[in-house]
Amino acid sequence: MKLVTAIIKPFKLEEVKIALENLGIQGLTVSEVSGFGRQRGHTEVYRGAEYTVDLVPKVKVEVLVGSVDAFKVVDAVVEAARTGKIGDGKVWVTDVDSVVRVRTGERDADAV
Amino acid sequence: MKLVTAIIKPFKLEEVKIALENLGIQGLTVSEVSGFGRQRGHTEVYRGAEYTVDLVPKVKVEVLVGSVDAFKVVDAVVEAARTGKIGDGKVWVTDVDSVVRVRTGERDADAV
Amino acid sequence: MKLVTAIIKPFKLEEVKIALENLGIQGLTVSEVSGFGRQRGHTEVYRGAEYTVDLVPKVKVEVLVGSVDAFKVVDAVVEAARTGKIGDGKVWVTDVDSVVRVRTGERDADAV
Amino acid sequence: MHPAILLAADPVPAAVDTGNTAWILASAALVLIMTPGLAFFYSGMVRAKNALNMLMMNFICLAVVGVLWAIYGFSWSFGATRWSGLIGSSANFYGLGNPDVLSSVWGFGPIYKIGENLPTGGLTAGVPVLVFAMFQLMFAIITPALISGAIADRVKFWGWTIFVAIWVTIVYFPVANWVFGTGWILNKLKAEDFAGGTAVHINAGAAALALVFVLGKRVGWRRDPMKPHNVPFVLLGASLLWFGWYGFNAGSEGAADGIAGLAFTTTTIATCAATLGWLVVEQLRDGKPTTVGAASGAVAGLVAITPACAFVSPLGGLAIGLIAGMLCALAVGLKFRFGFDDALDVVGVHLVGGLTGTILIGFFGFDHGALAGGVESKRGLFYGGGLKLLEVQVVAALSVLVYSFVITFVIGTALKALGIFRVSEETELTGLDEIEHAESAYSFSSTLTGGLTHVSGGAPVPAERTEELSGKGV
Amino acid sequence: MHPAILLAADPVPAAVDTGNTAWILASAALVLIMTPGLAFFYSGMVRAKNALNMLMMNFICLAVVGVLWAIYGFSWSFGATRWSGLIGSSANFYGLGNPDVLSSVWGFGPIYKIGENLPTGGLTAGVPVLVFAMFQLMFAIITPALISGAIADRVKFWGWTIFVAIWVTIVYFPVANWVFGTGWILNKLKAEDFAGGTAVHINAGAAALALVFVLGKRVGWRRDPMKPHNVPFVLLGASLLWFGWYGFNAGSEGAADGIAGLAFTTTTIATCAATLGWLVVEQLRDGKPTTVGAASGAVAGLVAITPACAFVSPLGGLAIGLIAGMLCALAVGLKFRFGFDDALDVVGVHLVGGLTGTILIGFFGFDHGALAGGVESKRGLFYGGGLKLLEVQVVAALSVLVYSFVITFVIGTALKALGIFRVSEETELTGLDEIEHAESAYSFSSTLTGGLTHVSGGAPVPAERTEELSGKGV
Amino acid sequence: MHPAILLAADPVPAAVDTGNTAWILASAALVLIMTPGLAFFYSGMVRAKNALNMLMMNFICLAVVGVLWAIYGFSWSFGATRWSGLIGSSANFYGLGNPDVLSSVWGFGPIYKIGENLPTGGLTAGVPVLVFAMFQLMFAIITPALISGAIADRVKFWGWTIFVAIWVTIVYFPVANWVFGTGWILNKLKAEDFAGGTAVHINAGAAALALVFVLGKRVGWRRDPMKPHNVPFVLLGASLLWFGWYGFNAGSEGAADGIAGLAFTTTTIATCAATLGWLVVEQLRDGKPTTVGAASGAVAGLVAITPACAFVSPLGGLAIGLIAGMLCALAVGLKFRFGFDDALDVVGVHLVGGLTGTILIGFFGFDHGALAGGVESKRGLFYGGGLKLLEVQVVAALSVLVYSFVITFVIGTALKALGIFRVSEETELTGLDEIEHAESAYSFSSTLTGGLTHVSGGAPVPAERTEELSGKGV
Ligand SMILES: Nc1ncnc2c1ncn2[C@@H]1O[C@H](COP(=O)(O)OP(=O)(O)O)[C@@H](O)[C@H]1O
Ligand SMILES: Nc1ncnc2c1ncn2[C@@H]1O[C@H](COP(=O)(O)OP(=O)(O)O)[C@@H](O)[C@H]1O
Ligand SMILES: Nc1ncnc2c1ncn2[C@@H]1O[C@H](COP(=O)(O)OP(=O)(O)O)[C@@H](O)[C@H]1O
Repeated sequence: MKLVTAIIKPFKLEEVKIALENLGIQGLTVSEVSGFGRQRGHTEVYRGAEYTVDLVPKVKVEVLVGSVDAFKVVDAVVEAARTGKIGDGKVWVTDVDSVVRVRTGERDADAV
Repeated sequence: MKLVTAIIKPFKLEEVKIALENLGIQGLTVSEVSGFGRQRGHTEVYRGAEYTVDLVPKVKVEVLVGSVDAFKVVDAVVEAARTGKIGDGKVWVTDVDSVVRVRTGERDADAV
Repeated sequence: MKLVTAIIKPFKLEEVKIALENLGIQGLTVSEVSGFGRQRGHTEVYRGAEYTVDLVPKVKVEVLVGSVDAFKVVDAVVEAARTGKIGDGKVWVTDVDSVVRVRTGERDADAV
Repeated sequence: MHPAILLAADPVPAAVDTGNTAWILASAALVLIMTPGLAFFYSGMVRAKNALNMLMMNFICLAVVGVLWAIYGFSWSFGATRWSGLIGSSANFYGLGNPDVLSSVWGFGPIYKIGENLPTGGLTAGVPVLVFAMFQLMFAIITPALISGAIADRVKFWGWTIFVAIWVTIVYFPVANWVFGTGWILNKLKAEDFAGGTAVHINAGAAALALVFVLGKRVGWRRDPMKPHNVPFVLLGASLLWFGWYGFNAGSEGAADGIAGLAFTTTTIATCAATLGWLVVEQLRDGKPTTVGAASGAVAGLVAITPACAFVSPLGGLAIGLIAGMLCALAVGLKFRFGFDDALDVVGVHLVGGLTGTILIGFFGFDHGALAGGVESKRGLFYGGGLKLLEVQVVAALSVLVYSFVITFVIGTALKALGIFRVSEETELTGLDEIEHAESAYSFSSTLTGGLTHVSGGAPVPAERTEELSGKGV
Repeated sequence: MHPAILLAADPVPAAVDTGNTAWILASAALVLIMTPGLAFFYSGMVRAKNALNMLMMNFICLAVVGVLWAIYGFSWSFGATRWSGLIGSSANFYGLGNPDVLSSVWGFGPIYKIGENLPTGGLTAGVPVLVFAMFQLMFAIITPALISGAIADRVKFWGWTIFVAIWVTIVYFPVANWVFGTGWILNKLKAEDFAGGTAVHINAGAAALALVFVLGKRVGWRRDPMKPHNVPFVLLGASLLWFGWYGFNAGSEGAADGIAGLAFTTTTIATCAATLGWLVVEQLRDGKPTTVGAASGAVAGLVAITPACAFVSPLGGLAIGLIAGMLCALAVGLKFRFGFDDALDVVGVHLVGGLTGTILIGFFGFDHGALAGGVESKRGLFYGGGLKLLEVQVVAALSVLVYSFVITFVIGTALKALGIFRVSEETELTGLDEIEHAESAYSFSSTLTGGLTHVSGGAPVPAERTEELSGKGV
Repeated sequence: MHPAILLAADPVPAAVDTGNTAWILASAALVLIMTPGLAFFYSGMVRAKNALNMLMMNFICLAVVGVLWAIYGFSWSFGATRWSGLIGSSANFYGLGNPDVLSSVWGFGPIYKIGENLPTGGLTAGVPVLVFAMFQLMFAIITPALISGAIADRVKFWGWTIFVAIWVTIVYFPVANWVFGTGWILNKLKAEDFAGGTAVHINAGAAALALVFVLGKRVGWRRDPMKPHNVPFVLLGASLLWFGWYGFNAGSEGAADGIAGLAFTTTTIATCAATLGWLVVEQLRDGKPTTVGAASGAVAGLVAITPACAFVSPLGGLAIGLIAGMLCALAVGLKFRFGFDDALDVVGVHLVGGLTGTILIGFFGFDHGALAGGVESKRGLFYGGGLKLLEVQVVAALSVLVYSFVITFVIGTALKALGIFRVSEETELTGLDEIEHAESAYSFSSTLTGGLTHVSGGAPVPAERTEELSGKGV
């Protein structure tokens, strides 16, 4: 099993969700984060002075993947989240030892 | 060393914390997330129109585990977090290469 | 590739960011968490009654590392985040299978 | 507005009644706070990313209308009648009787004395003209502000500002003249509208409906919940509205007397009953009474009692409030049935509520002042006055409705055609606060850090950053 | 309430005093805003998951009491005395003198004229009855609202609504009659309570204590901090209370004169001193002065000066405020000692503060009006009046305390037995906003998305989802 | 303050004018709400970690100044003149005419009757002294509160409290005497300042500038954005300020008459114009009109019209507002040019705005009251009055500026030297709410849990926890 973690632009969340559902993904966890990559934040003006705000709001999506190919998931997310502009985000995959569904106690592939 | 990650219902946090303390766990990190699994959200009525809200608030608990058996931790969390209703959550385990305690610089098992 | 995760005190974020930039790190993701370790929270007084608040606000910093040595990153973070007081936090390293940059579709080391 | 308050072009000076003046000064301040109240009522109901834009759509009405009122608005609304009751104009009302060097340049007539009063007569004697002008200004401010809720989340800020300036000029000032001033509805038709059911609520509600059609739906309407981001603000706004509405209704008497007391009473009781009515409908329909419902119910009651407040008995007010609260609770569902995106239910509350109150005078009407003078037609159907009053009320309501709808539709269409009215889809998705105002409403987070680049007038933003900017920042 | 304000069953019409009327109209509006102010003061102090329920517990008092007041509340409180000073009733006060078709059906007596005034005499002449009725309504609204803070986080919304309706009927209306109207405390005992230390604060505080016993503790009390979720709202509420309290205290004179000025003055100075007093206690006891403490101190001062405001000197007010601020700061700890869960310290502030103010009149009393008439007993102990006034004050305070506590205990026990008063433990854990009102106070997050299922009246919620609903959603 | 309002040491009793009294009572309440309004205006602009401290810096001004005013402040400000117009003192004003047992101990003179009025004459007759004293107290409260915004985020709470007590005593009370009372600026120099452009705004602005120099910059200034954490609160505050300012300006007439109406009018129109002016500058300079800008523009307009409000025409007010709005929008950038950390732009808005308004009277001045008496020098340059009035205005403005700056600098330096004024860097980083008040403004999160340790007076905090405490907690 794998855990796919994606950092995306907040307004792309809806499209990413739909792309994942089309792949048959049954669950996901979302959180609010902020970050910067090569885009190095943006600038804001306040009271006539200009500031860089280097941490830009992003959304983190985490998806546990069992039977489905993790790379298909990555590709689907990347496609749905892309705008082609800087700040589009990152997706990465890590290995998961085991998963348990709390309600049923099912384990691993069944639990995803 | 392992990292145990649990997505649970917010009002179960207190019980999960107590269960972990009983196992001798010395620390944990909590964050607010939202997600859906098989339960696919809930519905809300606003101004006479009914909506599904597919992302339900959850709490994520992360526990680094060194000497203690990660599976004992998983079991303890699963037991404490269970209500038997949909939306109870997921728990998963990933491998950790190394850990450092910031204050002392201790590493790995000592640092957990 | 590695993922370095650090739980630090909120007001140390700026220094950690600078330390990472000095190492040539090009991106990071930040989120708000709370947690406790050996310090077991703090106390607050409200209306003449004293409470322990066991979950203290912390900041989580996640850094994907490709070419740079993950341990250099860990050391830099630990040094920047240390105050020498309890509650300084934890840093850990996990393995990452693959990384994609959403905007360009570049993979792995190039994507970081 | 009590019919006795008529401003002659050259009012006869009289002694100031300090008590009446004190009440109208206080009332003007009370009505002023209604516009910020409305801003919070509305802003709490939109999503967090548009919270400031909603506040600004209301706040800018203060700024724009205040300036226009001083220059020509008061004269057009309350000057001597012109064109058979369609507009007012009195030279010495322009610039609020400005004793300015400019006045000679502009050719304005004789400067009126500051201490000058409303004409004596009836209950309204002894209030200086400027006090009355300020009280009435607050009505002119809140009326366009009411419209903003219907078209939340999709309008360019400066486009809206221009709309407000045009709209008050060719819709509000004339209609206020008809209903409150020297115009035809008050003086020829002799309809009853004590504090602005037609001029304020039907007027704003009809304009809101027109703009909803002109501007179209928001991205994601019917799909996304678009729930209130800050419900306490909704209730804060409703509370400030209720508070300020005492100036609006009881101040419309123009004096501190028994009729003001009656207006205060019916305003209170109708609002209480409407709140209950709305909550009961919600309980029966949705299974839960909501906070947004309580706030909306209170506003619906305030709207409906506005035209009627001094023309019905306390229990008549109770009935009007109850009916309006229940009717409006049902009416806010209409937009889903008919598919128009009236974002914050301005049509459902102000148009429906305004019509309800204006027309129910035809049933519950019992004008103590007029009855003392033996004017039988001022009794409604339930008090033996027959259908006469009802007819008059319907004509007044529909006249304002149609005029406001048509003219607003034209103004809106023109502004949209010019490309200065509706924002882009990307702006809607990102949020109007960031794109239109370069701000975000809240920064509770401790993880937002950054640094000063330069002070205004310094170096331009580096090119590579500007792309991210247009999507997320500034 | 100044003793001179007595409503005869058939008041003699007199000329309106526009100045006094202006002040009482303004005062009524000021007291109206106190209830939303209280709602924010309380709501900011509860946890985020119950923020709306707390607002609603207060807001519903407006709706319910307003309606009952119009129908019979005013008559019971200010009608001609019945049953040796225990209740009032005047036929023409029912329906607020309703000139309605219904009035003949119900057999009410002669309709009174709207412009009718309070009886001339003393300083209170010239205010129309309806204005006075509205001013007094606001007191009837806020008194039950005060109770709500004690039983925060655990009461069913409709159960509370029913409680309020019963409580004002059999507790507030009679007690108001005793203290402000035609009843025994004002007219036979001749206790001094200018603006409601007994009828409002001791009354609400005693009822709060009774309900705390009836309802029991919240889940997690003493274990969880249950800290305020929005401290700025606490201060906003306290500020609106302070602002509105000028209507409450200085308006209780019934006129705009020197005694109103004295009431305004002592109200201000006592509140300032109480705020300082509370903060000093906090600094000494806890090491830090808090914002919640400053807000609570201000409210404690306002409560304590309420009965005394026109009966003491400015420096007497300063002393009363300082004593009340320090005493109440200590009193809010009592609930931990004695183990009763008075959630937002209604007992600690309103009961203790109300008793403090009412009884301190016995020491600092210096009734300028009465003294002018040579009534020596109106001097307190420190001004050579002996123990006479003190005794009278204690009897008044205890009478209201005991009556309110006992009757409230009975009402509460009955409602609890019917199962409509206390929510389930699951509701408490999830939060009352979601379960009782299907709302959440704030949605700052950009990650809450979803979609429209149907408009009311459409298909029911799919079965598999309803389980999650009852736990988290709806 | 209209020049006719002068308090003789032993005012001649006269009949109460209930209308004027009603308006000044209402005005005093309106000015009271300005201080909480200011608290929200400022608090919304600071970062979330200092939100409560900012509220408290304002709220404590209410408590401290109220108490000092009652004891000696009113006497020093409005008592009979002493030391050639530098201070006031009337024995029977100490303790606000306290009829207390203490008064004989302290040797105060004859006790004045509560119903006693301002001397008849001019437009200000018939308002009881205590009503006037309370109205003026509110000015004494808000003036030091205004200063707090400049030194946000870095001052010890009790140090600030002591500063306020000293500052009102040796700066505000004398300056109020000069400008509003029996002192030299009003009575010898005969400068025009209707409602406090010098005594309030220039005074507070100059003191703010002095303290900014004394205290130095915040950690991270110019590096971190330090953006507003809650912009709706900024607008809420600005709205309450605007609302209350009607009491401030129109109440300063001391009566409900035509001049009050003029003051109300110019206040409104200037504020509207200033809001527009500020937004236009922002649009041209930064490309976007902001909500914080709209709120600041409104305040700038209110500040500038304050001295001029009854001395200019409505269109004169429009001009003053527009100039002030644009000028202050540019002035808030000065701190970056000159490198002083005036956190919330008190200098840029209140000092610059106050100077603008005070000096523009020299151009737009047109004093209707004085002109009626034929006093030619009361016309400004644009109305043929020559440079006379302008000179007088400049002298008044600079006198207050210099006096306030110098004395404040001395007080601030002394407190800083004592180590009780500026917080530690660690406190600044952690946030003043936690360190100074042991609170946090908001707790929206459901993940904050914990448990009761003990009730006050119990066991001390375990040693191993206290370290974390000083960094993060309590
Ligand atoms: N090395 C990294 N480690 C962790 N998160 C990163 C890293 N690089 C980028 N991110 C996350 O991805 C987001 C988008 O990165 P960005 O560099 O803008 O994408 P792009 O490479 O398309 O320019 C950042 O805001 C940050 O949250
Ligand atoms: N595949 C997944 N990947 C990531 N998070 C998941 C996944 N499935 C479920 N979750 C998380 O677990 C929570 C509970 O899932 P749910 O399906 O309701 O549990 P159950 O399986 O007991 O019905 C979700 O809200 C989501 O946050
Ligand atoms: N075992 C753990 N698992 C997950 N997070 C932990 C663990 N131990 C500590 N943490 C995180 O690190 C933070 C600091 O831990 P703490 O014990 O205070 O550090 P120290 O070891 O220096 O005392 C905690 O608030 C928590 O968020």
